Amino acid sequence: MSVTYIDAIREAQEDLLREDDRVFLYGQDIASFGGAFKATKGLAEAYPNRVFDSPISEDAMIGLAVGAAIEGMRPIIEMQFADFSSIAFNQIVNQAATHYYRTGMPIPITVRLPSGGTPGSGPFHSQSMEGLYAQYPGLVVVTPATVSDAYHMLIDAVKMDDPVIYCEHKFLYRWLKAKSIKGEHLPIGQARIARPGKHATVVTYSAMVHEAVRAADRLQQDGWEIEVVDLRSVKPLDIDTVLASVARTGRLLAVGEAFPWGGVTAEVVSRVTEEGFHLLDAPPQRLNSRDTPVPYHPKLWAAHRPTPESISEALRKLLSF
Amino acid sequence: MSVTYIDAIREAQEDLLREDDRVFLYGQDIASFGGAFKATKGLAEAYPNRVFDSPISEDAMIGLAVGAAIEGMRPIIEMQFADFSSIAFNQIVNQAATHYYRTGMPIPITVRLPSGGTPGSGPFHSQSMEGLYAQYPGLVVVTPATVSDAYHMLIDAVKMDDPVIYCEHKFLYRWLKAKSIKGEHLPIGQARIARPGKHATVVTYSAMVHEAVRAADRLQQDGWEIEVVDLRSVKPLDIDTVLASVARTGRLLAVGEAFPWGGVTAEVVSRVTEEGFHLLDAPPQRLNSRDTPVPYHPKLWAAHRPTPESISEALRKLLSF
Amino acid sequence: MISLDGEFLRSAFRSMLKARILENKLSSLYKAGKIVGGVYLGKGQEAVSGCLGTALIQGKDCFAPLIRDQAGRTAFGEPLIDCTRTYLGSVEGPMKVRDGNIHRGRPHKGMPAMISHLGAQVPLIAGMLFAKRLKGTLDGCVGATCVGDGATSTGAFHEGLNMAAVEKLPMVVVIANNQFAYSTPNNRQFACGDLVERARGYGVGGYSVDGTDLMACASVIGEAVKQARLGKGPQMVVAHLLRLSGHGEHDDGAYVPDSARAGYYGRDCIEIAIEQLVQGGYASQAEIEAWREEFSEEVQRAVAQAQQEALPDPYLENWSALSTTFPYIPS
Amino acid sequence: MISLDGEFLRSAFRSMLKARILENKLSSLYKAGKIVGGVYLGKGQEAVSGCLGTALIQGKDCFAPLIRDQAGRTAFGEPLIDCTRTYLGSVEGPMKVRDGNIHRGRPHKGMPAMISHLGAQVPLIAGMLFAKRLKGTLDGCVGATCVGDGATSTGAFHEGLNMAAVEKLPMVVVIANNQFAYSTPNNRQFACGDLVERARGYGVGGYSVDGTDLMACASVIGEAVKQARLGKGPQMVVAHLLRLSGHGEHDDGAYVPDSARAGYYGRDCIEIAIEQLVQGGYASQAEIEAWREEFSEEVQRAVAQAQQEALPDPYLENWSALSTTFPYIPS
Ligand SMILES: Cc1ncc(C[n+]2csc(CCOP(=O)(O)OP(=O)(O)O)c2C)c(N)n1
Ligand SMILES: Cc1ncc(C[n+]2csc(CCOP(=O)(O)OP(=O)(O)O)c2C)c(N)n1
Ligand SMILES: [Mg+2]
Ligand SMILES: [Mg+2]
Repeated sequence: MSVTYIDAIREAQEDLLREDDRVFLYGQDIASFGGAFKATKGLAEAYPNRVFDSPISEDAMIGLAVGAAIEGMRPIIEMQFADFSSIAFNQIVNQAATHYYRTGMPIPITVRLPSGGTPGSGPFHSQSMEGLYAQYPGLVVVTPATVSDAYHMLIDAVKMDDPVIYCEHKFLYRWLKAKSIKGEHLPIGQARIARPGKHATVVTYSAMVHEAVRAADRLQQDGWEIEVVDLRSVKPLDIDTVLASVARTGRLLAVGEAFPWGGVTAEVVSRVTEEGFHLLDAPPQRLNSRDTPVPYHPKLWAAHRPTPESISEALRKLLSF
Repeated sequence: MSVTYIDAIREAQEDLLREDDRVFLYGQDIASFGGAFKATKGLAEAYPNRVFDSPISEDAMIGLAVGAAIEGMRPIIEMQFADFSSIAFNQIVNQAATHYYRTGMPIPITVRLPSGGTPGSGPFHSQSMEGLYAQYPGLVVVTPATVSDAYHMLIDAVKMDDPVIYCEHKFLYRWLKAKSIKGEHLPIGQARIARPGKHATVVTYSAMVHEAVRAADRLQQDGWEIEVVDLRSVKPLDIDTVLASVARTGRLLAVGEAFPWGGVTAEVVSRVTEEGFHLLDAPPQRLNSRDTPVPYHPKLWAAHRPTPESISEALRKLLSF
Repeated sequence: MISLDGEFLRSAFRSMLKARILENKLSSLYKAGKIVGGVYLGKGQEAVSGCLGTALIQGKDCFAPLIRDQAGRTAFGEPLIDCTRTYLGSVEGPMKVRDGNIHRGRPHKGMPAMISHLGAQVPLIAGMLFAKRLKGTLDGCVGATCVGDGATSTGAFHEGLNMAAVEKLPMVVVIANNQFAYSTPNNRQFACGDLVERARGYGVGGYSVDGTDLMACASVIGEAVKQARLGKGPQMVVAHLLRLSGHGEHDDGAYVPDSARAGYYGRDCIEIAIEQLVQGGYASQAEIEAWREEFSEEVQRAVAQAQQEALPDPYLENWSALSTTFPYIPS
Repeated sequence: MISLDGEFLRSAFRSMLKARILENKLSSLYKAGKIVGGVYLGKGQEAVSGCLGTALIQGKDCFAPLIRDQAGRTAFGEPLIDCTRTYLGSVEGPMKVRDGNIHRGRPHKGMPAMISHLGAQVPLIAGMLFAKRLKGTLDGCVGATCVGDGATSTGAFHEGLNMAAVEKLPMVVVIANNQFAYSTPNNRQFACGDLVERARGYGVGGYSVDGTDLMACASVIGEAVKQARLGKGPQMVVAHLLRLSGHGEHDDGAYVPDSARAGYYGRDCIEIAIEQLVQGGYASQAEIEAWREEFSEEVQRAVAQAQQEALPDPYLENWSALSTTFPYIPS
């Protein structure tokens, strides 16, 4: 028996609904239909007054969630695709994110963003928006890469008093399997060594953790031992774990699926060079997607985002310094 | 006789209206009232069918502009404050920015964002959003710091076939004066040495150029010669000029007024370390605003953003390595 | 329509008068350079706002005021000192001067602190009511918010009101159509006759009222609140009036044509209210004069108190936008 | 109401039939695994879409189709090959397969390429018309777009329609109320009776029509387009019908209750149209059969052609989201 990443997301929501009366789910097509990706399948039947179909009003969905949070609830909002959260951008960054600093009252909402590319999804169903939300003060941004992180980080996100942007990767939904859902439970704010190594460090998160591990496997055939750090949350960013890894390897490649300007990889490289310059034996490198919208056709898409091939290539270049 | 930064913005728009029939202005309170900051004063009288008051509909303002651009016009959209462009976020990043890549037809719109902090403006009238828009492919993001850049870059932005996010700093509006509006005309995409030096490089843009120059002046009293690079446009980012400066000085401090996670300073530091690691004699540093909403009270505000004091302090630390 | 209740009228009027006196003081302080940032007044809108605040039940209902709701805030129980502290920079204020002027609130007391983005409070109030339903405390509750004519053009207003209608929430939205949004007149803002014509399309109750007339406001807004309280779903009230100040105190409102100022809606709701109260025997001139004095002193005290309190100290400021510390281990 | 014009009905029907035949083919191709990504069909909505497209003037008007507008696209002159190339991955397609399925367009021919975000095309069409006015070419032009019942809940729809009304633009918005937004039924989407009740609040013309009835659609949509063309400002048409496919071909639409399928709007507009055409003497069965054959062949050819064309090559792709090169020196 194996369970998938999406099973973990579904189960976390079920456990939250069962254990905490303050939790409710609001989103498009999430009630009887169970959601575009079936992340809430069966939950409306089990909790009929706690799971709601929303009108197509992303801005109001977040506005409603913040209002409910003020009244003590812990809403989970499902965006149908991360890309549509652009409509809710104002409520997220200006209403939810500023509330604690402005009023002293934290806003415990969790916004689920089905993120990242899959073949044939195109420019508006493929975006990775973690680096945008992380720029705003007042938000926690998590990016689970494993089945047990998908579970535990969703549970912890909802328990947390602050607003959490929970970026779940669509590619991992059914592709990523594990023996059980509730594996290792690390706290939010702590990164994880996904694969130990000693010659270079890849810092990444979400689906790219798996691509990086595959790249590392390839390089191992040539005797290179690559360490892969899974950030788990991109804000806060666990720089200590990253620096400790770079201290061991002397080399850094930051990999992300988002667009190349700014974002997580720039933050990682900047933090490491600011705080751990002396640890570096070679110029730190970045690998992101290309600086165009995410193309629709699978052949273009595969060349738009980092792959085991392009990560391996970047690593070989890094190792050759 | 002296002219101000806002005079330059006004005059650029007047010149554009006069010289190009395709130009029109659309925004809240910009017609007979002349705009919240008077950037369009008198223009509706001179061009009565080319300057329009908009309903309070930021999303539709950009939607309308993109449609008009498809039909060959060159709209300039004034957001009343940059912060309200959060409402137009979707139309900017998904409609305008993707159009050229998707269809082959560029969208020549210019979005004017009155940006940055001023005393007493608070969390929603102070934001610096250049680093957000720069993350999306398909946008040019400019950040003029001088009177003549305010003029020429607005002219060039409107002439350019692609969408331009024109971030004008509210603090500079009336504070920044020059002898004439049409000084040096550098192309968009080329950075400028705002102040030459040899011991360290400050890379910055917009209002922070002036704070950095003041910091550099202070350090000069102790014999330090600090070079200040004004990026002028943050996307594209003229890495060649930055690298050439770092090659001369060996030290880099990137300064920005935006929130500290990611953004322009992270992109600058990452690009420099990726491409010019060997040029650096000390760990590159960043200085941004604090990671909270921009506080309302002037005393808090002054401690929230970088100042000549905090820039000097960061430079001294950098020079001590 | 509800029958006019003397106590209601007197309470509403007291909030109107107190707000006017406070705002006149804020205006002088602004002109004297004692306030940094903008000052936004509700002059001319007190009857609308005061009646709404008075119709709400403190400690039970919720209310998201907007920029011209000093009267409603006062009626809903916001102490004057919250206002003066916020405008005058006292760290004792509800927002610790991290936010200013009309952006203050007491969310735990049912009065959220507005963000600037117009329309954004509409879904927020809907959410507060939605939560009360889930908690089982919604019965007999109302949630109210005010917007201007300009704010009706926002997507947030539309999405929020439609969502409240779908959820059948007891929400009252008062649209103060003061004919201008900053400098922009109604004809550049919407193309229907009366904004109340929108109510039917949302499936909500609709009312149109003379916003300069206390009696009319008391009756119509009272009725709207009552219908919401009875579970009849969202109610939209459109109040017609004129903004009697500039957009903010930095603005002289020169773009408002003399004809509008001299027209019917140019009249001052406070003066009308005094006439109505006296003529209807609800209050005497002497009583009103006594209130005026009482409130002037109260305002004086609130200003003096705020002025003697500490300004913020950036070195003591807790520069944290999150309440959580990391790594986060749930308790 | 306009008098029914045989040529109009025949043209509209031909676009409906061609769209249906094409979409049936797309559905088979999807099921055979030949298409990557989603397939979204307009089954049941052809009368509405086809009449709109037919009422527009190619080369003069503009039209922003949405996800169920194959018939309108065809009527407005989009070649079938644009569709098959886009779905089948040919680089010769209008979007060079950088974007897919229903996201295609020919903006320079007055047909913008939709983004996914619902409602976003409403202000865009307004902008195209606004530009035409500024250029002096607006006279007698119309701009049209379609949205679903779900899209009416977006802020973009509201802001865009209101702006078009303020600007008095000749825009026609057709709302195809197919009773569901993906799986979400009308009662979770809006709370009014008929969405046409919204027209008055925007100050625009309003029409309600049976979307399964070609004659009714021709007459009502024709009239709306005519009014817009005459300069009467925006017009809103609400067409009532049922989506006869799943949301996309990945979806079996099991949530649509049998009663809806068996109900009045469950009827197929193509069948109704054939009856109407034949009974009204506008076309004979034989003619219709001939069209069916003609279109089937045309579809076959468009599919075959697209299938033999090159797939995209990432090494030849111009990975640039900007047309400008830097440093930028204006010419
Ligand atoms: C989304 C948004 N856009 C622009 C502004 C800037 N702004 C503040 S108040 C105002 C006018 C508001 O007009 P109205 O809603 O009629 O309220 P009134 O000031 O007349 O009471 C504007 C444009 C804003 N606060 N929010
Ligand atoms: C802003 C936005 N939110 C969510 C979606 C995802 N989505 C695509 S189609 C759809 C349902 C649309 O329903 P409706 O407008 O009624 O059109 P129909 O599919 O019924 O023709 C949804 C929710 C989207 N495209 N845009
Ligand atoms: Mg107003
Ligand atoms: Mg629908």
